Amino acid sequence: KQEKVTTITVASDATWPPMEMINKDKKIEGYAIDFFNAVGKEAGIKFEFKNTAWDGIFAGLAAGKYDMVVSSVTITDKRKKTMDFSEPYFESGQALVVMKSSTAKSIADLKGKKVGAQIGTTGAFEVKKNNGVTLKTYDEVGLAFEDMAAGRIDGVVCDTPVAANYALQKAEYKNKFIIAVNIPTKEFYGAAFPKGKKELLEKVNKGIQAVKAKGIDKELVKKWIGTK
Amino acid sequence: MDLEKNKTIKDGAINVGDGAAIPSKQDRGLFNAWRVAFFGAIGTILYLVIAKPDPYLSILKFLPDGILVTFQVTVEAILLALVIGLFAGLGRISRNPFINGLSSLYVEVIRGIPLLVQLFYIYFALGRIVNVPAIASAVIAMAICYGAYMAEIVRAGIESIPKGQMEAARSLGLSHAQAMRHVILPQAIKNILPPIGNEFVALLKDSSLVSILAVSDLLRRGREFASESFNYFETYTMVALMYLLITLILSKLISIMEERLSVKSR
Amino acid sequence: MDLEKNKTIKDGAINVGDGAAIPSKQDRGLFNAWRVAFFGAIGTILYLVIAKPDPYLSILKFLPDGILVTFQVTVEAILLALVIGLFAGLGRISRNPFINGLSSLYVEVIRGIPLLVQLFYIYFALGRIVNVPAIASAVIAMAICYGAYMAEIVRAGIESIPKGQMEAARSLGLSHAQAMRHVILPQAIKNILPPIGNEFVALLKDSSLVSILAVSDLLRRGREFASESFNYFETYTMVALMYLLITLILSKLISIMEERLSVKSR
Amino acid sequence: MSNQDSNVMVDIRNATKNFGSLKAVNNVSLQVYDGEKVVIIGPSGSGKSTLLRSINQLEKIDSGTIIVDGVDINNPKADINKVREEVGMVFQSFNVFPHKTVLDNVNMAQLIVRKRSIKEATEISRQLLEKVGILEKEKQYPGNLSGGQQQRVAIARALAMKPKIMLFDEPTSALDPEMIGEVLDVMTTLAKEGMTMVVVTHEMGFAREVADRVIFMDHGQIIETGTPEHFFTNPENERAKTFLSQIL
Amino acid sequence: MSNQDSNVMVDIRNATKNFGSLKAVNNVSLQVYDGEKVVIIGPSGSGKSTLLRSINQLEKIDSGTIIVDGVDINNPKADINKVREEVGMVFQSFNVFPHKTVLDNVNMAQLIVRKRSIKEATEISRQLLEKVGILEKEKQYPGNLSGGQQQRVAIARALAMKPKIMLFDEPTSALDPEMIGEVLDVMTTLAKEGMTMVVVTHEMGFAREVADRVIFMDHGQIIETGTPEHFFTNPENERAKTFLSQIL
Ligand SMILES: Nc1ncnc2c1ncn2[C@@H]1O[C@H](COP(=O)(O)OP(=O)(O)OP(=O)(O)O)[C@@H](O)[C@H]1O
Ligand SMILES: Nc1ncnc2c1ncn2[C@@H]1O[C@H](COP(=O)(O)OP(=O)(O)OP(=O)(O)O)[C@@H](O)[C@H]1O
Ligand SMILES: [Mg+2]
Ligand SMILES: [Mg+2]
Repeated sequence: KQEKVTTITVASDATWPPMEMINKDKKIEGYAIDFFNAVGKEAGIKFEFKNTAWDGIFAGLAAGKYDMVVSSVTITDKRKKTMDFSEPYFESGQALVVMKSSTAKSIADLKGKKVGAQIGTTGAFEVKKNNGVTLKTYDEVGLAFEDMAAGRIDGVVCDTPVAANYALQKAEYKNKFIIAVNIPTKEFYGAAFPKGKKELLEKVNKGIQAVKAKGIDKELVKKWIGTK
Repeated sequence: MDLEKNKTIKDGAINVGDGAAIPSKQDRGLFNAWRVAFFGAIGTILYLVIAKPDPYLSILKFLPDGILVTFQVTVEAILLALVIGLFAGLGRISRNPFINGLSSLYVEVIRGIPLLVQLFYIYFALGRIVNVPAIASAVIAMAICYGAYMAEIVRAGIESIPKGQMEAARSLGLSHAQAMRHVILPQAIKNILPPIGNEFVALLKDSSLVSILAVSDLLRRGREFASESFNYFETYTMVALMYLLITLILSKLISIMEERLSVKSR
Repeated sequence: MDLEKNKTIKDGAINVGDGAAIPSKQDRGLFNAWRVAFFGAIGTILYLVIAKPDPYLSILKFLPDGILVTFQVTVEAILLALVIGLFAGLGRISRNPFINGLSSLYVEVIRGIPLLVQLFYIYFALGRIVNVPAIASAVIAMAICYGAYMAEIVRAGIESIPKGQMEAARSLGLSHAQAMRHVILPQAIKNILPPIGNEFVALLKDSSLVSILAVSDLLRRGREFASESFNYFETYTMVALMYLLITLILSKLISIMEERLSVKSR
Repeated sequence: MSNQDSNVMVDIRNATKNFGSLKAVNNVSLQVYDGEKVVIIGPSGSGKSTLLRSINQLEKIDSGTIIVDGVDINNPKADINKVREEVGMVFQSFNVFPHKTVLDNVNMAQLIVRKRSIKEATEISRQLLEKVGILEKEKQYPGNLSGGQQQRVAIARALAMKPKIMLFDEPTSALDPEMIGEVLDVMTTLAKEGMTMVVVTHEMGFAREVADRVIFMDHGQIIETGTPEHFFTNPENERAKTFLSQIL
Repeated sequence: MSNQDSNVMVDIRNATKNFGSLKAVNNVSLQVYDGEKVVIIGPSGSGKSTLLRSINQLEKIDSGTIIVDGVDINNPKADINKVREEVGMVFQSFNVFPHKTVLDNVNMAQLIVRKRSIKEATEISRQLLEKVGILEKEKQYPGNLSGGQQQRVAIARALAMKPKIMLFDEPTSALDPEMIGEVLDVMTTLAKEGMTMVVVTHEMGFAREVADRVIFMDHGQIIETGTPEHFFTNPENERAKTFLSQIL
């Protein structure tokens, strides 16, 4: 611990473009990766990212399989009960993506229909709030979009940057999907830690503040998410 | 006396069934194990629910519709697989080289690809072509896969009927199809039923794979509960116990059915 | 001449193996189907890669390390399963009621729970107790599951050795353990190998389940590629073809090995 | 239904059947006349069964012609099922249908092939079961019957189709000695009623009493033909002599 | 190793063995003296094998005592493996080890149990194989041997342990007639050399020539005991008489 650079294993479900994803060279990349590499530089920590399935990612954290989770985890009160969070590093909302032909303007408009989301995400929780809408959960959000393209479900709810990526940037889906509505849920992503790792948490928080102060986050938004 | 026990050993060939062990009264050890497992599973479930209602009772309440879906997928898939297996099995013994080749190829290819891959493939490939609901495509995918195994069972069952039976029927003027329908298949069914029971249990277990396709079966329900409550350990304990209970009951029913059957037939 | 073909039918009992069909030269249909499937798979892969390098060539380049992981999981799991199966199989025939009961219970419980559920369970439950890497817990879970099937194979293999062999060895003053080691097991192995080959192929296919745990096996690599490129259909085509090719080669190797073995032993 | 040779029921000309390199039936010609009873004898593997089975195409000959009741059965246009209706066959291993009662065994083909009503079929079946002496077993399953009884069911089953010719392939050689008589009696009665019959058998007493003609086969060929008296008392061929001396 | 009764090798007293409700051995007492040759005969199912097998505890008796070479084998403290080293057993079905060569069959227990060196064991094995007349087959696997040869390997294998007593359970009854002689010859030689032997057999010639005592069993009991002359010429018991008249 006296050394300048410590190595930290970070779990990330790299199926969440553009925040975390696998590129053609099988390397994890994305907004969060760049962001935390910058944080690491500031805080003197080396982050080693490890692709991990979303379902069970928190169980692995509790079990000590890795030291930290950076996987577009929204800070919620319920999650705070089982783990600690860093300062927010990204503000996100939820977005409902539908087929271009759809007239839905909110999740509630899809009463009696099926709406997909990744299992255990805030998107899934958002859908559940709407009585009469059937939630279908997927291991990966991409499978939900694929299922919508196949006509099996009528909408997908996920974080805004991801929705933007799928609906607006992917060639395959550009002509099919549209963001019906952005739901301003005012949620924030944080890095998650097992309870009680104060020292590491503080280091990371300092790094996040430094990165924000330097405006690196703005550059990364431009790089990965683009202008609206 | 010992014959029954060694049923699966012949010519030095050993075959161990696919699904859960179907307990035969001849195999004392397994028979007792069945009872221990069965009452053990029920006891554990009751104990957990009563001693720690939070989270076990909530889990138990969350699962039932998943069990129904599991049953639905299993039963529909096995029926469809039977139909596919019947045709493919007949095809495997057909003298027509095209039909025979096609059926053999089907069996070989399907058995060479993991069920999970087939599920993904058929689910998404089918989705591109026609718009079928998730459960239906899951059922179709399971049935196509199990149809290959059924085909081998049907083929073996038919080949187990002495060929004099077919000759006698043909000599009376029955066509090949008539002889199949009235003479061969009715006899083959008796030999075919036990391994089909075995496949039934195996399919029930494999039906858990459809949870990957966001079909809300027993396992999926469990995963949904766990992902929200973070009670991974408790939830999977419950899910495993439920599956165990179901397969134990099912294999018991099958073994009772088989016993009845072997008594009835003469 | 026809005996070999009907090997799996005895006393009206039909057993169809678990894994991919291992093509025997006796079964013309399947043997030809093997060749068609094998060259068909190779041909299709080549055609796709050459005719549509985008995306097929990229997919092909993305998969190889996944194949290695698939092999790693399969081989490690089968070896571990063999060890477990040997002990549990010996336990199943033990006269000690406690050991016998325990082994039977293990076999019954494990075979009553879907592999996928076991994978989740062991992965998460194990995670609570010790910190094992994902691949290791996947291997352990697979081995515990397949160990139950192996146990039944071992048991059946041992029981297929005439009991006079044990009596003769004991009469010479060998202890039970010595007789097992020097007389029974060496003979049983010959009967055990073919079904183990079968389980090997089955395990290779089932190893695709570990992709659920984000172990980067062949299927996982495919899913990663698909989730990024959206080429679900193309990716799963390629993944299915790769699995098919691997299981076809594997089952061929096993059938060659078996032939060698049956020639060698006298 | 009939042609110029109206009194020839089965006309086999230069029939040859190969199993791989083995000529099981080798250039055999044989005419069976209406009402005639032909007994075929010969050592094991001489091709008796194969010849018999080729008459109703359970084996398909590789060359030559077989004309049954005026129909060239190897003509691709011939309806083999129609021919088989007219040719009754009784096997060494009975081949009764174990999943059907005795009555249903005899009824089945009548209903499916002859399309008789169940009432008419049952009537015919009962008559025939009476004739072969096992009417009282009509409700039983074959598993409960002795071999001799099963063989008689098989004969009744074949007769129910009202065939023009009956083929028997060693009908008594799978039977315990005490049951051989009951089956031979049924066959003798049948012969006396004028049925055309081709019988492969080693029962020389039966051959003597019933046969119009005895045929001796060896290595796929007909070596000798004659009346029973001629054949049993004074066979010309050496192999036939040896064979007779062994089995008599 | 020995006690007051030093010349009694096997001492069976009131031994009873039940299989379910069946008394396979029923209250049997029998002493076999050092160097004695006892032949046991009796009808099938009379308990001969069970009695023989209980001497080296392949069957565990339910009551009574069996003392072998001074050791009460049913005493839980007795080391049964040690006892078995001293008791050679030859089975009806040979039970040679098919996965080992003839030489390795005879070597195995010497190496594992007697812990002899491979050199010493091989020397002893060769001598014994020579003695039973199949040294030239030492490199063969049992699958290539005739039944008589396999049985002689089994005898050599048992002798290699230098047992104090040899038990034979119908050693020739699974053999073709032409091979019985070669096995009986080996046994006769063995007897002449003074080996203590208990032999269950139906070979009356062997019993006459070799036995010191013949024992007749029926329904699990010893019904008659005597010298061969007495027994074969003038049995007292009715059942023994009937049995003898059948097999002689
Ligand atoms: N399906 C078959 N495949 C190969 N060879 C066959 C087949 N059927 C018969 N054969 C051979 O053809 C020869 C003639 O057989 P066939 O059964 O006609 O003799 P058989 O005179 O009826 O003898 P048996 O008195 O033993 O019944 C024999 O050598 C037999 O082995
Ligand atoms: N393991 C067993 N379980 C049940 N019953 C047995 C067993 N072994 C033998 N028996 C029965 O005990 C009785 C005596 O058998 P045993 O083999 O000793 O007779 P035997 O005199 O050797 O006959 P054989 O001349 O046929 O060898 C028989 O009725 C037999 O069926
Ligand atoms: Mg014949
Ligand atoms: Mg005996």
